[in-house]
Amino acid sequence: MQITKTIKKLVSEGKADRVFGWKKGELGFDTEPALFTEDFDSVVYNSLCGANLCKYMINETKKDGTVLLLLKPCDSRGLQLLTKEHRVRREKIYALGVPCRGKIDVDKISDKGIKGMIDIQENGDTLTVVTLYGEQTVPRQDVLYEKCLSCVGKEHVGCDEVLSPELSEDTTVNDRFAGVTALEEKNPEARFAFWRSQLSKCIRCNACRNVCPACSCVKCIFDNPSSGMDSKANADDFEENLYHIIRSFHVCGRCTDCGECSRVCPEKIPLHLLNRKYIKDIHKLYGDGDEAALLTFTKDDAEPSVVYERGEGHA
Amino acid sequence: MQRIGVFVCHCGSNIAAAVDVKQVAETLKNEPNVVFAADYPYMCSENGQQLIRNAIKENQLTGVVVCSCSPRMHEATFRKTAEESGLNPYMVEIANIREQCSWIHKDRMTATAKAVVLGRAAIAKVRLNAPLTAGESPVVKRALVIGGGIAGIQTALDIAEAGYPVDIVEKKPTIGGKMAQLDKTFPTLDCAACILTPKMVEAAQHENITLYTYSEIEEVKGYVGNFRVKIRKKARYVHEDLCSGCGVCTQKCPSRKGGNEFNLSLDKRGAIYIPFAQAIPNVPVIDTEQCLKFKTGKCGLCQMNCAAKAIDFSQQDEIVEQEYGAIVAATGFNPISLDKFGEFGYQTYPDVVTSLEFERILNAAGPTKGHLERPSDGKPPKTLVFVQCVGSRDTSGRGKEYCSKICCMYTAKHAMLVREKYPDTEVYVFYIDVRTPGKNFDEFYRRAVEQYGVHYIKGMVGKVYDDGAGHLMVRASDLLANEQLTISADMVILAAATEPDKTARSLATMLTASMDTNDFFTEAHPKLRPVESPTAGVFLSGFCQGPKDIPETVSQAGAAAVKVIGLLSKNKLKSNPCVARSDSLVCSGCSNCEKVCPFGAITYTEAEVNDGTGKEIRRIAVVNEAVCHGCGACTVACPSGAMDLKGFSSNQIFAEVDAICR
Amino acid sequence: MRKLSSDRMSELFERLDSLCPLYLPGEKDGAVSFVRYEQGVDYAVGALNTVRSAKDFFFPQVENIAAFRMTGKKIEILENQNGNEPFVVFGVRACDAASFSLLDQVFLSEPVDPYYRDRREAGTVITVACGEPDTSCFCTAFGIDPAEPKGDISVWLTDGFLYWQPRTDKGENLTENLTDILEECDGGEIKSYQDTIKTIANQLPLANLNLSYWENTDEKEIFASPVWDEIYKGCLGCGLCTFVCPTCQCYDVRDFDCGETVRKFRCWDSCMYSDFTRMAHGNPRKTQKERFRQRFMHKLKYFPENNGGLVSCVGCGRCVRSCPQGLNIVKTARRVSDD
Amino acid sequence: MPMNENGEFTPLIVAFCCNWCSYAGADLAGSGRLAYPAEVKIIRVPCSCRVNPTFILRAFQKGADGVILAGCHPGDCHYSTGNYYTRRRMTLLFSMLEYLGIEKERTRVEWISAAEGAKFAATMNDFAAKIHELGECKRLEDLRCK
Amino acid sequence: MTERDYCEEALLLSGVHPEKCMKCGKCSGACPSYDEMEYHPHQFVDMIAKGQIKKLMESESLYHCLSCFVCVERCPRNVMPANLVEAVRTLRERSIGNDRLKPDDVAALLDEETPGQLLMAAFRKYSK
Repeated sequence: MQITKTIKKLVSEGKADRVFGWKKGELGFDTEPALFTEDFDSVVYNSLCGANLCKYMINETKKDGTVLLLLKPCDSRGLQLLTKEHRVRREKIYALGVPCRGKIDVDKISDKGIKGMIDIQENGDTLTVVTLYGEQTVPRQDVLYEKCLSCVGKEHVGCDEVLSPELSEDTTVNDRFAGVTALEEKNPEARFAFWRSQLSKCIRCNACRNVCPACSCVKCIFDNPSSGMDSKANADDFEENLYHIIRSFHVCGRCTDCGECSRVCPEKIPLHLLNRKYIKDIHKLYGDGDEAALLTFTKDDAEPSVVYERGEGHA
Repeated sequence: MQRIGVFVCHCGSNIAAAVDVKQVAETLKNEPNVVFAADYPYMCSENGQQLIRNAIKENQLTGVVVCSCSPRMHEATFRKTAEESGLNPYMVEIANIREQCSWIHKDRMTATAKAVVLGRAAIAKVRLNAPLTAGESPVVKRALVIGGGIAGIQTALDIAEAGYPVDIVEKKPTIGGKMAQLDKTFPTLDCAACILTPKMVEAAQHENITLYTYSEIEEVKGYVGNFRVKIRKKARYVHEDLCSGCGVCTQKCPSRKGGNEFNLSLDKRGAIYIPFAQAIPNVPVIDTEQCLKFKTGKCGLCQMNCAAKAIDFSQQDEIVEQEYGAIVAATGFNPISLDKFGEFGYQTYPDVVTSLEFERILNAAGPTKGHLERPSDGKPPKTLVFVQCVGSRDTSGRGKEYCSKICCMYTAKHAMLVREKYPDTEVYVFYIDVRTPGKNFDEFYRRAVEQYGVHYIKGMVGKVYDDGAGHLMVRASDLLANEQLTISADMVILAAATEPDKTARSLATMLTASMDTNDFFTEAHPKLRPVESPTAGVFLSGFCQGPKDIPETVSQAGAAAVKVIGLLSKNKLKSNPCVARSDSLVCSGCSNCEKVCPFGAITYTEAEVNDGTGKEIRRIAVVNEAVCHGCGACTVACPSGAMDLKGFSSNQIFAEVDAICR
Repeated sequence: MRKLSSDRMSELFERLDSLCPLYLPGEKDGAVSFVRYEQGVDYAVGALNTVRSAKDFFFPQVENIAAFRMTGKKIEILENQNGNEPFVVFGVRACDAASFSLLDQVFLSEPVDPYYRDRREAGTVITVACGEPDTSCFCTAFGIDPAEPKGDISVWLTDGFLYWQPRTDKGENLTENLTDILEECDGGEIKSYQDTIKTIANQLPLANLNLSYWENTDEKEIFASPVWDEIYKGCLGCGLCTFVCPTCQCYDVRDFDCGETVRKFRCWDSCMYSDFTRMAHGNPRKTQKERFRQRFMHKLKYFPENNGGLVSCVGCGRCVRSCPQGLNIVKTARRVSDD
Repeated sequence: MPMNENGEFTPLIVAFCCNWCSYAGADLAGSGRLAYPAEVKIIRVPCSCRVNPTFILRAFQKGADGVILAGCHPGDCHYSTGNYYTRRRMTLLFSMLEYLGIEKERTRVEWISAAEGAKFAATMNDFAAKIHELGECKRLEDLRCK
Repeated sequence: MTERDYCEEALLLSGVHPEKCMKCGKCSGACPSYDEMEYHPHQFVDMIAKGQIKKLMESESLYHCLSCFVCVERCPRNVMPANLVEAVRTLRERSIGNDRLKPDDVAALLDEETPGQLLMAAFRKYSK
């Protein structure tokens, strides 16, 4: 594999002394994030490596030495944010961009009624799923993660080196903001019903928060008893509303739209629709600046009354 | 456990009339942590304060809640009271049950219930109060006065006399301001120049005063006692230190098309000019818009003729940086533009002039050398019509809703001067009201009517028009006679409303000083602190705070100076302890707080932190308490809640919210 | 044994719900969970497991324990115990049914937890055999038979029929109310259905999980294994695995200020959280490695040691499917035992 | 639903006012005896930028029916730029609340200077009237508090 | 209706708040019909404030106001005297009852002095 070759070369050149990447799991198709100090042959990178690894760098760069980090395009934006916010020591990372043609959502394969999965093999645009009951083929595009279907873009940012960028493929089929727009077009009652139904599924497992590259606080207010905001459980319908409203506000203007929050949610709550709403508003009201929207201003910014004036069903 | 005392003030009947104060005290006494509750007619009186002091000592109170008037009124008073009994002054909270309760709610039950809720919120807050100690910062012993009119000059002179260095920044090429343009002053009719120019000279020569004329404020940073100001000295193209003020250059200048600002463009001046004969400094300035050298590259006559070699076309703006302990705003005023008042024909007829223009016409150094000549043909006018309140007291949106204050008196002055020098003229004054509250003011006005025979007509001019034969026709109402008059006038003089100088608004933003909707600077208290801005270290002098005549301006200028002197006489200032603090155990070092801090009060450091999981070197935010103003912008930018505001902590505000929503 | 034609299932549900509230797996916004039955709710027959386990019924995520009302300076305590209304849960899988006996070990041994006890007594559990165990299932590793689920009543859903077998008095009592629609039959008809299940279950990739190393190795040795240093790396420290796990039983007790009253409630807690078992000095397990290790040491070592060898896992596979980063108990158990 | 003795709905309105402008504006309304409903309760903050969205949500959680935030006019902030941040924060937050289906009239930002006592009273009257129209806030309440 | 009621009605119809008037007389100073009017714009404001509307209703001044709105335009306090004149005119027309202007009668009313614009306005308003 070219990645393994590159990793070995970079390590031998002294660019890094260890590697953060993915390795194969217990099942034929699962992968897990892992740190490699040797045995670089067991580094895998394939369409099942959905996890964003950049946040592990917060702890990893507290240690000595340099870590070689494998980054998909969306992950590279996360690392850029963590770097900007001084949450990682960028000089201790060798960021190696790896190409991405969208990642596979195993649940989507199950949803097609395919059971007893043992292995998944990739052949171009088709997947061969090996099951207890024989082999089945699935079009690759059908089972990509939601986040890949409305991808922000396949360009890496801020990497030290990008491997075979030509292998990346644009997997966007949806307008990134289509989901937000569709909700905006509903009336308030329908919107409320939608969110109440979705958010009431929340089990407060915090996976969305813990995976989020923007949620990098040393201590989250929801875990901090002296914050006056701490809470552990969805004690009531309100509680998880509060959690998600505040979390989305805290990452407002900082969210890289990597889609991890929705990917990891066991209850399949479309959490990205919250963050993307902010992104959409920010683009519309304040343009597409580099600075986080809430950390800057202009003297002729829109008044909060725009919310009232734009009327119902605006899009 | 806190031991809280609640003190409910009657404020005479101001609170007690609408709020059952006894019941409020009784109810609040049952709140958890409250160990003492009492009511008293005037809590702010010495006896009331004594009641608080005694209660603190006898009940070992750790927190005090006073249910009274606005904290903006007496928070400081009660903090001091607490301090006198050994309690930390920041353990006091005020529940505003007067302005926000008894004065606006008529129903006694409603008002009492609300007072109880407000009291509970204050109790909830004080439960979480912590003793705070004010930090100290040194005072830079130098003052800045912005504006070189009579207000600025007087303030600067008074400060300088007390021994402190003071700088005057004036945007025009000379100091003197509006007063320098006046002919005589009411009600004494003494010559404005005669009393002003000596002060101008004194200011220029005073060892403690530095003048920055033709200069503007570029940037203000810092805080009371420690302002850092950048002053832009605009290029005059004449070196002040070399120029002898001979004036040869101004005579040699071939360009004569520029309107003479000092005479309100009633006559012309050269491209290089000294604004007026007594200008200080007596150094010319080049108007680059008009100067042939700048426009065409040819000419340079002035430079050739300057014996002192003072003229330098390559001169650049210069930025001076200076530190100050106090800043005085003395930015003055201007007459409003009369563009929206077409009915008076000011834009159409040259013989319709403003009062300030008329002032120049009457002045011996003015465009007509003091002869009363009308602008259109230079003939002496025989009938003059004065119109008062042109744009003043106007709520239609065309003018200003306030009374400009000085017009009644200067119009009487003008009318009198005209009648005295030219007894054969007829002078009419149209007025809505004649306002003369001032020493010798009404006597002055009556003299105009009784002694000088000025025709005062109660009524307003509706229209000024040309009768087709070159005469100005003034149509007006005479309300007392219930008639409509049409007067054929040779000149019409409009008492245009006044407004604060346009530069005041941007200056206020730089100074973080608040302004009212009319762009007058707001005072810290309308009655008790009239020369101070709510922004510490910023003082107000003259018209920029509100319409004033000369004697008022001078006395306010002196008052502002006294406040500045009082501040500069201190070696250290106690700073507001209600500032941000960063919890090093929770801070992630993300820099978001630093980005929103308006004062640059947050820096980052690498520090060893042990949050219970072991020691670690982390990047954490550190607040410079002397620089922090305590706005709290950082607390919201901080997602982890590491940044909090002392005195207004998140938990205190949560407690208030909870108490109100209970 | 009794049976019912499959097309009459909704009739059965109607009847059950008329006796006492009925809960069954249903889909809500793309995720299957136990929902209150009502007309229009479809039984998610194809779903193997709900996202959250059935432990919710006896040990809910949040439970009000008591309230305190403050009047002036007086405090009044309001008890809150309302868990004794009878109810029926339909569609519990063999693994979740097995988890109840694990929870019983915790909550019903002295001192008995009255909230749990009341709910346990009030609830009737109807289990359903897993026709097609899937990739992530490994209940057989713990001696659980997906073809023979426990519970008050067991149900098999074959092509065309629902087979019904009461197992307890509670189950019998409920059945008595339904004899008019459930016709008697002999159990032989489900034999081949059960055989198929067993064949599939034995082929599953995780079914051969072998815990003999864990049983036979000293706890200190496992605790000190260097493997922990490596395998926790991918753990985010979220509580997903603990909240979907049918056997996790840790909780926290907290207060909520409602103004006039303060509610005391308990809610699930997760050993993965940094503020778990927080004491004056903080969490005794300071790093994610220690927290990660605790979870598996507890399930696979400490719990069996205190409960007659009973392993605190039922092989439901929820953690296998849900962990955002692909970590799970099988992976951990195998890596530590170098299997 | 909270009622007064006449059986009319009495909403709970929390007003966060900055110390320098709006709180002073409220004082001026008071000294001018300009009435507004007693259901408006003011919390003083140094600057509108001190108001954390969590405060607003907390108020709704605990049963407030409307939350209004008043600060200095943009450009007049005592701290020079605080209210510019408020403006962005609240614009985005309110847009989000609306997106979640919360009635948008329940939240408001007004710029009220120290000189605008009349505007303060008028704003509070208008806001309270809106909340009266909307009735009790059900979408953000915490059921435990009812 | 009492005279006071008529005043209230006139104020309601016109939306005028006479207490805003600071009695400067600018309305009357600007009025082009001043000499034709028995009562002048400022008097409309003043008299209605004092409850003396009868005299105004009976006065021909009502029909000499050109409705040119210069008084409204010039007023520094937004008092709107012309609106008040218009309201009094309306009240007078209403008090006439159903006896309204008919199209055929218009021609007879035209003369040198009455502005045609006024007649047309009145015709549109009172002929339904």
